[in-house]
Amino acid sequence: MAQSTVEKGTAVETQAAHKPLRFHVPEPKCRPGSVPDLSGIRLPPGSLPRPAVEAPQEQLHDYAYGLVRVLGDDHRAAGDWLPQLDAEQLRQGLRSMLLTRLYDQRMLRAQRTGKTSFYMQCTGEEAIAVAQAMALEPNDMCFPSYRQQGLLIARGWSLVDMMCQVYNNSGDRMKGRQLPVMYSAKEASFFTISGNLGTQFIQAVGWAMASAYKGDTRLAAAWVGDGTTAEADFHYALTFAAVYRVPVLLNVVNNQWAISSFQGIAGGEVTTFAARAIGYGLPGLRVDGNDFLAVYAATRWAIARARAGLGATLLEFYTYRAAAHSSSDDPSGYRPEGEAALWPLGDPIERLKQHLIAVGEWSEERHAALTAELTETIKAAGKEAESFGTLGNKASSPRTMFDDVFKELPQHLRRQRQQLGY
Amino acid sequence: MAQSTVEKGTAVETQAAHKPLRFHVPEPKCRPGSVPDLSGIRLPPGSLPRPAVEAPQEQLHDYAYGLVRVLGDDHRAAGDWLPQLDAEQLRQGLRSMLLTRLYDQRMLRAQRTGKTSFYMQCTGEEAIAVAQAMALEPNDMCFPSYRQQGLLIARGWSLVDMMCQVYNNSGDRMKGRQLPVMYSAKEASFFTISGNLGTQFIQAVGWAMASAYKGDTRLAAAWVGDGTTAEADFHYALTFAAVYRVPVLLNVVNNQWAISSFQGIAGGEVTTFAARAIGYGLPGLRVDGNDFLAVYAATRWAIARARAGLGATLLEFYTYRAAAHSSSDDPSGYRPEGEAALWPLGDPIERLKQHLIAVGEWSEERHAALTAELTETIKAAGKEAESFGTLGNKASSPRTMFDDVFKELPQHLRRQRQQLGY
Amino acid sequence: MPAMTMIQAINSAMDVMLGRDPDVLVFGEDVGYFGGVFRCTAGLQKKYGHTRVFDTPIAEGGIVGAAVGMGAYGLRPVVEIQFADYIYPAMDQLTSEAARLRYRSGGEFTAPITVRTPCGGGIYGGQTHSQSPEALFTHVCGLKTVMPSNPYDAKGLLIAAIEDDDPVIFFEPKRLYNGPFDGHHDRPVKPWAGHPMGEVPEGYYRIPLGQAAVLRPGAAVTVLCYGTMVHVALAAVAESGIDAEVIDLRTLVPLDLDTIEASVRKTGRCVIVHEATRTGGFGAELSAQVQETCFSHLEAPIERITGWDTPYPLAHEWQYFPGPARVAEALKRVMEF
Amino acid sequence: MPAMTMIQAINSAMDVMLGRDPDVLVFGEDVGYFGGVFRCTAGLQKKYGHTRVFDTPIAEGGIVGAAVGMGAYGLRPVVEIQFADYIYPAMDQLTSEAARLRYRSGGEFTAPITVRTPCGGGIYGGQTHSQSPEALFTHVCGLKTVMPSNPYDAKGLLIAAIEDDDPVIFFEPKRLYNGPFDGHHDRPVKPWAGHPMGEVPEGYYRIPLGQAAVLRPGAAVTVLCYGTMVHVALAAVAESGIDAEVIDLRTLVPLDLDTIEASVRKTGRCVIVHEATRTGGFGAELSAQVQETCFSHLEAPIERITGWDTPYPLAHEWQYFPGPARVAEALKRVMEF
Ligand SMILES: Cc1ncc(C[n+]2csc(CCOP(=O)(O)OP(=O)(O)O)c2C)c(N)n1
Ligand SMILES: Cc1ncc(C[n+]2csc(CCOP(=O)(O)OP(=O)(O)O)c2C)c(N)n1
Ligand SMILES: [Mg+2]
Ligand SMILES: [Mg+2]
Repeated sequence: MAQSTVEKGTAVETQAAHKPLRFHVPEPKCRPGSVPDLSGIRLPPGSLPRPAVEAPQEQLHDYAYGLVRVLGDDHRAAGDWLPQLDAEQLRQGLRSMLLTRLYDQRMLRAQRTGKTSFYMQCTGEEAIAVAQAMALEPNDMCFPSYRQQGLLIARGWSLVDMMCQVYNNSGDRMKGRQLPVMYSAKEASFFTISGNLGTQFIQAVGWAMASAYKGDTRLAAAWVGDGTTAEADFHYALTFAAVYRVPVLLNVVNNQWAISSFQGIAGGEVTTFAARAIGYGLPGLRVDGNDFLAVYAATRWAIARARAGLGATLLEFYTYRAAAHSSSDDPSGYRPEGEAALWPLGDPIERLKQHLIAVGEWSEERHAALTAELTETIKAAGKEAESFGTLGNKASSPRTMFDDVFKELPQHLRRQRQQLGY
Repeated sequence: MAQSTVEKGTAVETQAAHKPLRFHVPEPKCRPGSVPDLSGIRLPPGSLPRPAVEAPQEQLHDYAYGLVRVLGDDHRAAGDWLPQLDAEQLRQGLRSMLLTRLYDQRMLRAQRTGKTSFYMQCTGEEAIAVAQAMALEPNDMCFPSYRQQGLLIARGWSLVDMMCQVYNNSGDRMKGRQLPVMYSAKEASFFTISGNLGTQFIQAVGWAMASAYKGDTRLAAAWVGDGTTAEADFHYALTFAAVYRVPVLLNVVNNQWAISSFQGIAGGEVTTFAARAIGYGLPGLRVDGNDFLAVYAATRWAIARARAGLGATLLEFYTYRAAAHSSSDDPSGYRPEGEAALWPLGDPIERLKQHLIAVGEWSEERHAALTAELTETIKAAGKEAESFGTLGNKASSPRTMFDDVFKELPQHLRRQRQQLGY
Repeated sequence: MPAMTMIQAINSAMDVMLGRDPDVLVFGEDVGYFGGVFRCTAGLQKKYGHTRVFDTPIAEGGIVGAAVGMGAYGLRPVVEIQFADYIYPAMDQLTSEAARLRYRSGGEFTAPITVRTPCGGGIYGGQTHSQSPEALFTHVCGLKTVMPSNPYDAKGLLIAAIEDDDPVIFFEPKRLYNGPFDGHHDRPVKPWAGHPMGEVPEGYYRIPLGQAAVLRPGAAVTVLCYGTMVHVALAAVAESGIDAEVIDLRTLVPLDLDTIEASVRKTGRCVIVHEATRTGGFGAELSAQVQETCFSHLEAPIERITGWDTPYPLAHEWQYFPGPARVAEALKRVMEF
Repeated sequence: MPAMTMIQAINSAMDVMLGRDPDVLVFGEDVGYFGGVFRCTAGLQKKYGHTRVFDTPIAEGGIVGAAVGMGAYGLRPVVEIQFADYIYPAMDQLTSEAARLRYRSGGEFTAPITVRTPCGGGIYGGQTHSQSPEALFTHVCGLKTVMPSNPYDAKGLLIAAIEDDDPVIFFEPKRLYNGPFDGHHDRPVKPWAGHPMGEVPEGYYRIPLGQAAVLRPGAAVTVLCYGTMVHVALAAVAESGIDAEVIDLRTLVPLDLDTIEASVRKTGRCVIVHEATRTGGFGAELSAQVQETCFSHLEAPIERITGWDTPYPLAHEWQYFPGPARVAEALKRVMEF
């Protein structure tokens, strides 16, 4: 057997001289019981000037640490990010955000009353999906996470169709297979949502490569949460997007929490998520996610860049998950009550509403009327959706369980279906 | 069945207006047949000043795009990166680098003559492993790729033991299980090399967390190639290292090639690999990998930082894979002959040799004598190693095939071993 | 002895090991302050500190990769993968690394890690919160695979897994977390309290890996099952009135073939039950081994009752789930063969 | 008809499909300019341009993830995983995504992708260049799994795989790339030239997925095999002089059970051969199904001859490899039972 020996090392210092090593486990500033305090959140003063669409990414590093804002605390829109949106379009955005929130409220109630097994709200994050849907073309392909229902609503997708999926009823085009809120709507250019976090990020890059390969004009856009940035698919997406200069928008919705883990556990304690882009040679912008106008403006910039053949942009939308992670979650177990109310960037619906009022394009009365109207819309949709059934009553036939595993039903699945009696 | 409808989108532009999209596939400047030309490689003028060990990472971004250099074209060592290494230590480094190269040459010949099935050289990259081994403590834990044999040699590990592994003979402590060059030497704090690229990167982070948890003083260091940075484990490693402020050195050996793919395919066309660090809030330094003194100095800086409780550093060593990827590879199929000779950063052994000569600490005669001596050393080791057998003759008993799958041999493996007749 | 749910028993196993062995660490997504989405690590961070029990980034491959590195150092990390459906990103670190370190290094480096993960359906989890992927691991040499069916076994087996010097994948049937579920989803749920296997000692004890348990001796037919299906099988046997011998495998690899062989040689009949999809499920390996070792004793074909070869659909999970009725029919078929 | 090696036949299949269908793209590590480490894509980038045939970053999960996105768009990407041993980082995209898109979206989105990857040992590749992980994919519903044994089938099956609207994992036994290897490693290597299955048409043809081939009719015993083991089995049959019926499965999922069943009902005996590790290998599923469908016809236990439950060791690969001698012994055992 070969003998092995290790010489004394040649390093200058000797091991004895060294202090014991340690590592650090990030902890949020406050936990239940303590008074909520978000004063730790440093917001850069004003936002940086809107760069030229063709600005080289090396010159954009500061944007990953800044915060694109348009709406001021005085509810006025200012700065050169100010997008060209007329009052009608802003009211359209307000309408879609409000509809999204009311929809969430009704669906959560439906879950509480047993009409569905599960639900996830996007409360406080409505501006992101809605403004981005308006900034994108209707047929640009969206690869969302489970918190972008606002995309479907802003694109005018059928609420009844969405509710049927949530109820897993006979009207559910997914035949009751998927967890509620895991929508799929190809007609609305909305990709089937995966229960596996992050997988859609690299898929969106592949889709956009395909679109570019075909000389198509449709962009792809994808969304992940702050926590999901740690998954491999995030790294794959940024790598492929940078290497092949792919026309895709890569969005990180930093809502401060990943179930019970604050964003520091994903790396947000030491830097921003927009900064990830720098390492790949991509532009990264951090954006006030509760500022409808800022979300729209930053998205338009990234779209223009992609359409100009300059490739992908990483957008971090800085926001706060105002509600529970899901209907199965109770945040009082890990964060102080009332933290949401302290969020320094406010509520996206309230801010756009106040802006429209400030510029004389909206009023409390009109808002109340709109709320009433949309509540009715949802009620009507709810009634229609429930006519297709709710959880546990009127589902698709169990026979459908064996469909769509493959395009054609193979022999072994036919036999299994027979064993089940269908 | 629920009806679904899509409203006309509200985006300002209309799809018709858009130009067809495209994507880009990186290509190296020259391919076989064309005259090699590395003029494209931009080397920053001088290197940036050595930052304080405790400098905040936000202030170090430039170092990811610069190039730490100590040895000038005049073979003189200058600048404030100049490490404290006396002539004896430099000669020690020269010796280890030369031994590594001669070892590679002999093992490649052994492969050509059928004594082993496979071999991988690190020609042109010797300075990285050797200088880093000297900068680290002998018991700091190394998680190498297959191209850091210089670590073992610089640590004085038995050449016979290494050769026995390459020959998969009866002296092979891995019992002939592993591909040649996939060494394991716990006694030399050298982790078992994996055939699966990149897996060791996050393992090194976990190991360093364990060391820190125990209040131990041993650091971990890991190596991957430029191509391997695209794997998930690279992303996991940087994420965990940043989040938990882990005392680990993360090294990327950018030798310009990943088998037949130039570094642009891994993302090197748009930025540096050191820049990946910025996205995670880690310091990243780009270093002249063929400058023994620069490699040593940059490594010492990262070590001091880790020992000071400031966490991980990503080091990109800029070098060139002068030889074939492996004994199974023929680079003439994808890169022009003679490209290596044009490498603007020269050869690490030649450069350290010339430096020592320039400062009057070395001579051609002594170099020739050293070469002769080391050639003898290797020859002797070769003879001893071959006495344990070579490929196909004198291997461990096939009975050992069933050992070490589990700590204890389970019943089903005992039965299988019996079926084989052992 | 205190009555514990399976969650409390699993929590107790980690509590005991954290207390006994300073080299045991517990981490994973949401396992720290919050104590895990299923509460299996509740209270442990508070008790042992946040460098021993902590939250991780959402990166299953990173969690296992870091654990492998810690194991190589000499620690015994116990990691949680929040749902077995999310273990795939860790497949490379488990298959190429944890399962291979000892072998490829000639015994120099090992990965004494435990990977806990909830599996199985019946909670309206849909196709990504219901999977039972154990067969993807039983095929990987170098990994041990365990799936308990009750609180007492869960604690004893988890302690044995943590103390084991090889990597162990520890599947926790989530439908059993709070009660012994027999597959009759339309009947009131039963708690572990009052169930004999819900009696769990406070302190340290272990159940060796690789030993099956004969839960019901019988002469007519052998039923091989594990996890949730143990309770389904017992219900089916009770309802069919067939004198079946019910064997809870508990550990899939290494398999307790002796117990299986002895039983089938006695009964001459065998029904295998698992919740995972059929094709290439662990039932196939069981069927093959029983057939190889008991061929001359078999009086009827070995039957497999399993989940269908489809994803686990939310709305139809009870048509997917191999319940007592399907098992009872199989028992009758093999008896009447 | 021209004689082709398996490499040339695989190259020809991609060449034909790139020529016929503008939606076919080919990419992977080193597949572009260089043409692949095994040369399977040689010349294709030059012929079809670098936006149709290109190199990728070293990220198997990224390669498959991008392919899934392209498939959802409507393309038919054909990706190469350089060695099957390196497919694990892509496990999540294959299992949770490619295999699930059609199902979870109610047929709205599909993943018509083909994943080519060389498998098997016998080339001194050691434990990370020799694996046969097919059983990890045959257990995943929604994936089709193919493994050809010769150039003619390889081309016809690969074309069928590319045209298939579901994801296909296409395993290429690398030991067969250049010749019909029968397991006698100590004898001179045979080339495909001169072998009937080495005769490969230049143009388009397909061999439907899901159809096995009876390569040698026989009455005494049925041998089920695929990939390299087909040639090993044929050699063992020739040397043992036993009148065995040798069936090359070609496609593992969907399985051609009818052909298998008909044969075993006729012979009453069955030997299964694969190179992959034994426990939970595809042979277990085959054994279970044969036993379930042919129980009353079986005159001897079904035997499995496989790789051992260890990693594939370099120095001992011929003791690991299930060669003709081991297969012949099994044939004798089942005949003498
Ligand atoms: C691969 C994978 N791992 C874990 C989970 C369980 N899980 C579901 S949501 C979630 C938190 C995600 O947080 P974030 O990415 O910040 O998105 P958010 O919920 O805040 O919108 C986790 C861990 C999962 N669905 N998939
Ligand atoms: C996971 C995995 N994928 C692919 C391979 C095949 N492979 C071996 S080396 C190599 C190239 C690595 O290039 P790089 O990281 O730059 O390291 P270098 O060889 O240049 O030192 C590839 C693709 C592998 N070993 N493991
Ligand atoms: Mg979040
Ligand atoms: Mg390289």
